[in-house]
Amino acid sequence: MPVAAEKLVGLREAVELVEEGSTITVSGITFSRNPTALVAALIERGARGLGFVDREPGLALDLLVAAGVVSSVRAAMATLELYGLAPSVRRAVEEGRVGFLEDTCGAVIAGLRAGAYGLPFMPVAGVLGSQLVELHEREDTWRVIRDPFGGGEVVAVRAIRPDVALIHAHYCDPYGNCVIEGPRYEDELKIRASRLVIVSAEEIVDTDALRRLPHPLSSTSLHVDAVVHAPGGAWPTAMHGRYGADWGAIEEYARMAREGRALEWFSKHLRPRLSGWGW
Amino acid sequence: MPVAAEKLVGLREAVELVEEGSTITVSGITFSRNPTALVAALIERGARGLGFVDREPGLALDLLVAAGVVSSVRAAMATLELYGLAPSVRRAVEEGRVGFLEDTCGAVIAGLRAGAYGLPFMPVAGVLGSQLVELHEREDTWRVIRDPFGGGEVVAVRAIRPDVALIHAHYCDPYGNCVIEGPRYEDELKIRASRLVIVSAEEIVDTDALRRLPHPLSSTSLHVDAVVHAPGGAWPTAMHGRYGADWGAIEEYARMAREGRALEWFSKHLRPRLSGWGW
Amino acid sequence: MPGSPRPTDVMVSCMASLIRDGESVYHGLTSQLPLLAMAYAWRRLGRRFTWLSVSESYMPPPETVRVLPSSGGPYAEPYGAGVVTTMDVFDLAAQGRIDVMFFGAAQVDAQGNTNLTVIGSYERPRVKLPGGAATAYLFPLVRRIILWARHDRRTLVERVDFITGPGRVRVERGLETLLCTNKALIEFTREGPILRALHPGISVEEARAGAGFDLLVEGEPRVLEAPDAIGMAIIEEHDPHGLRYLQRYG
Amino acid sequence: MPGSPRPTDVMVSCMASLIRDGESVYHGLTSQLPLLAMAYAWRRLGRRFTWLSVSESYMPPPETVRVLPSSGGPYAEPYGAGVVTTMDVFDLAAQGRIDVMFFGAAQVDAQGNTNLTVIGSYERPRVKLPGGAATAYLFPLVRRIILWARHDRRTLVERVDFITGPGRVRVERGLETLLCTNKALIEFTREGPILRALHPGISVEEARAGAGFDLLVEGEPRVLEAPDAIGMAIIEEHDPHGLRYLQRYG
Repeated sequence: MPVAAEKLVGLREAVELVEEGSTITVSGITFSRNPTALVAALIERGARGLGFVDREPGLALDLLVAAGVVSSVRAAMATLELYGLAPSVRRAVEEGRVGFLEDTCGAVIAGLRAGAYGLPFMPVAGVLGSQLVELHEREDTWRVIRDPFGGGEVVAVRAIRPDVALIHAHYCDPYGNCVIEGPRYEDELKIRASRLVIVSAEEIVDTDALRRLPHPLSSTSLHVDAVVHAPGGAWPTAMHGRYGADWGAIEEYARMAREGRALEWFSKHLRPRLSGWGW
Repeated sequence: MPVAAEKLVGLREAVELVEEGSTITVSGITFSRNPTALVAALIERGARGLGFVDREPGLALDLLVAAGVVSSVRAAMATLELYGLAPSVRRAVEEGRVGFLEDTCGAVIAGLRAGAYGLPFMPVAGVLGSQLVELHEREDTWRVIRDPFGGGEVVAVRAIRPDVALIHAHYCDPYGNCVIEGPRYEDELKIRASRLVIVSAEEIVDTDALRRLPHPLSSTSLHVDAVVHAPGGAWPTAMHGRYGADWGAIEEYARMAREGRALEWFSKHLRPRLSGWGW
Repeated sequence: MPGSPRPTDVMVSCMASLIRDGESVYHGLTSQLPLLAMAYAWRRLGRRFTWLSVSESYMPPPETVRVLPSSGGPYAEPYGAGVVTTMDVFDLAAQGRIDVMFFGAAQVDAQGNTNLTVIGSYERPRVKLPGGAATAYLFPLVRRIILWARHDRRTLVERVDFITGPGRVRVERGLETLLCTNKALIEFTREGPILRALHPGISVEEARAGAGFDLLVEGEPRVLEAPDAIGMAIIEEHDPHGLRYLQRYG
Repeated sequence: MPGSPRPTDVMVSCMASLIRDGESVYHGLTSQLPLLAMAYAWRRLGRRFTWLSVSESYMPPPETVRVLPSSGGPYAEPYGAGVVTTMDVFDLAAQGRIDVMFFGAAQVDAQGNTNLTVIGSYERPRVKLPGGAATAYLFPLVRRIILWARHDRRTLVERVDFITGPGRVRVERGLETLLCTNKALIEFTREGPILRALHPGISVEEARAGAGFDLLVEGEPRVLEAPDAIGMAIIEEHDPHGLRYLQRYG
C-alpha cells in the first residue's frame, strides 16, 4: 500500500480502474452529490454489465442502467422523487433485462458497516415480518439467526463489499485524504467497505489545508486509489454549500428517460462536460 | 422525550442524576479530555459502588477507584502511561476490593457500537486465541459463534449499554447539541450507547452557533439529559485545541496515589475547583 | 389571497395533527407532503418536536423549509442546527427513540401492511415500484407511523401483492399506524382498520366504497379540519409553486 | 553535543529499522519508544509510511512530534493532517490493511504469546498489570507486530501467566512477530524464537542467559546499529528531557 504516492489522475485513467464484472456504489442520494463526472466517464468508456449497490440512488443509477453499464441492482429505493419512478430502472427490470434485489435502508447500512469494519456480517434491528426477508434468505445476503445472548431472533446481514466506490467530495489532497461537508449519507462507510475507491473532488488541496481540521477525515490515503479533479462533478445533482440541483436539467432527464431517450439527454448535457473535466 | 427543554443545570444537579448501582463511562483516554469536573462532583457527592466501563481510561478511573466511587471495572487497559500502573486500581484489584474484567480495544468498540446502534450484539475481528475469551464467555459478555454465512468462528460481543456517560465536550447548546473537536476516541458511541448522558462543556453556545457546521454533531438533544458549563472541566488532562495536560499536577497525582494519598490530592487540587464550576 | 384547501392540503393538515409535542419526527425521500405537514404542525398548530430528515439537516428553522422536487437535498431544509445523519437517526429508531415516521405506499391492506416493492409478482413484476426504502427496517421500530396514500380500491387492498412494510407486526406490538388518504384518516388496530375521520364533504359510504377492505366505524367519524386562510398561507409560503399537487391527490 | 546511545536508544533504532517504506504504522498508549522509533525511521532512516496513532492525529510532520508522559494526548503529535480515529484504524486492521503495530509486554513466551493482564492468577493477582489494550484484538490481524520488553528471565518466560496476546496464532498464520529487547532482536517463528541480532557489546551467551526460553541462533547474529551522532541528535530533539529512559531499559 503505497503511502505518499500521488493518486491524482485524469477522469479517463480513473474509470479505467473499474474492472469488468465489478459491483459499484456511488456517493449521495437521489439528486444530491451523485458522482456524475465519474458516472459520465464510465458511460463514455462503454463499460457494461456492472453490478450496483446503494441505499437510495436516483439520477446516477437511472443513467447507468439506461446506458447498459449496470445490469444488476441492489437498493432500498430507486426513485426520481417528485418526477416519479426511475424510468430506465423500471423499464429494464420489468423487461427482465436488469435484476433488482430490493433491500431496506437499515440493512444496507448494516451490510456496509460490516464491510467497512472488516466483519463477515452485522445484525440489523427491525425488518422481521417483511417479505424482503425471504428474498434475501434466498440470495444468501441475510440470515435470520438467534441472538447468542438469548434475545430472540434477529436478521444478520452479510457484509457488503462493493468492488468500486465512486465518490464525489468537497475537497481532496492528491493522496486521497478527502473531506465531505454537510450530509454524509453512508459515503464514509462506502469508502471503507469498497475494495477500490475513486474520489472526484470539487477542489484539490494541499495536505496542509487539512491540518487542524476539527473533524475526522472522510477518507485517508489508505482508503483511496485514485483522485480526480472534477469541479461541478455532481451536476445536475446538488452539492451542499456549493450549488443546488439543476431542476430544469433533471426534469428534462426524467421526461426524456420516460420516453426512452436518457442517452440523448446524456449526449446533450453530460458528454459535453467531459472535456471540462479533462477527458 | 422533551425536545427543546433546556437541560442546562449545575454540577450538583447533574451528578444527582447518577443513580445507585449505575455503570458509568467517561470521555477521553488516559490523560486527555477526561470529564474531571463531573468526576470531581461525583466524588464530592459521595457516590459509592458504581460500575465502570471504558476502553483506555487513566486519571479519571484511578481517582474514582481511590474515592470508592467505583467498585467494578471493565476496561482494555488502565494506565498512567509513563507514570506506571494506575496505582489505586492496581491496589484495589490486588486486594480484592474492586472487580476487574479485562477487555480489549476492538471488543469494547464492538460492544459500544452494538449499544449505540440498538443491537443485541456485534461480531468482532481478531481476539480468538487470547485467554480473554474464556473470561468473557464466563461473564456472558462474549460468545464464540459461527458466522452464519459460513466464514468460520467469530467472537460476538454483547451490547455495552452504560447507564451513564460523563462527557466533556468543546461546546454545547443548552439543549444538548454538542460538538467535540479533534480526537473523538469512542465518545460519540458512548453518548449513543448510554441510557443517561451528562455533557460538560468548555463553552455553552446558542444553537445558532452550530448552524452550517460542516460535520455531524457529536450529540443531539435526543441523546443528552443534562448539560453543565465547566470551563477547564478536563483539567489536569488535555483538551485538544484549548489546553495541554498539566503534567506537574498529574505527576503529583501519580506519586501521591502510589502512596495511597489520592484523596489528599483530590482535596488539594480538584475540590477547590468545584466552586468555580458552580458547585 | 391564499387558495382554497384541496384534498392534498387536508392531507397535510391531517398528517400534521398527528404530531405531538416533544416527539422526534423523521421524514424520508419523496416526502413533500410530510415536509409540509411538519412545517404546518410547527407553525400553524404550534407543535414543538425534534425535526429530523433524510437530508441530514437537523432542526431547520421551519420558516426556511421549502418544497423542492427532492425532499432529501441540502436546499429543502438548508439552515439546520447541524448535520445529523440518517444512520444516527436509524440507530435511535433501533433503540425505540424515534416517535414518528411517514411512509408512502402503493398498496395498503387491512392489516396495515404496505407494498412499495412490486405490483404483480416479485419475479415477474407488472409494475416495478421504487422500493420501500426504510419501510421494512422502521416498521417494527417506530412508535407511530403515518402513512399517506390514495383512497381507491387499487391502493387500499384486501392483501398487498408484497409485504414491504409489516403492518401486522406493528398492530400486534401495539404500535400506532395511521393512514391519511385524500378522503379519510384510518387507523389500523387489532380489531381492523378503523375510519377515524373524514375529509370535509366525504361520507362514510364514500370512504368505504373507496376501500378494498372493510372499514370499521365507531360512532360518528370526526371531520378533518381543512387548513384555514392562515394555514393555506403557510402551506403556500413553503410551496409557492404547488409542487405538492403533482402527486395528484386532488 | 548529543549524548552517547544507551540500550534504550538502540531499542528505538532497532524498532525503527523494522518499519518499511509504504507501510501503515500505528502506535498506542505508553508508547514513547515506538513514537521515537517512528520519528527515527522517518527522519534518520528515510522510511516513508502512513503514520497513525492512538492520539488520532494522522500523518503529523515527524519533526513536530514530542515525547510526553502520554503518547496518546493531542500535543504529542499536534499538527496531523487530520483526525483519523482509532476506530477507523482498527477497522482497517480487521480488513488486513494495517502493516505494523507496537506492543509492550510484561511477559513474552517462546511462542510469542504476551501477557499484559496479570502476574499470578487472574482471580488472585500477584500483580494486576495495566491490561493488554488492543493486544488481543490486533494480534491475529496485523501483518507485523513489533514488541518491546526487558531482556530478563522474569519477562522472557517459558510460558506466560496469562495469554493476552496470542502469539501462537500469529506464528501459525505466518504473521511476523519481532521483539526488541534491551539486549537483542528476537523473531518468533514456527521453529521457535530466533535470535536475529544483538545490541553492540552483548554476546549470544548473555542474550541466552537472559531468556527463560531457548533462543535459536542461525549463523552469527547481526549487531544492531546504535544511533550515530545524527541519530542521537534527532532522538534528543524529540525527547529533550530523556523521558524515554524512565522505563529503565538502560
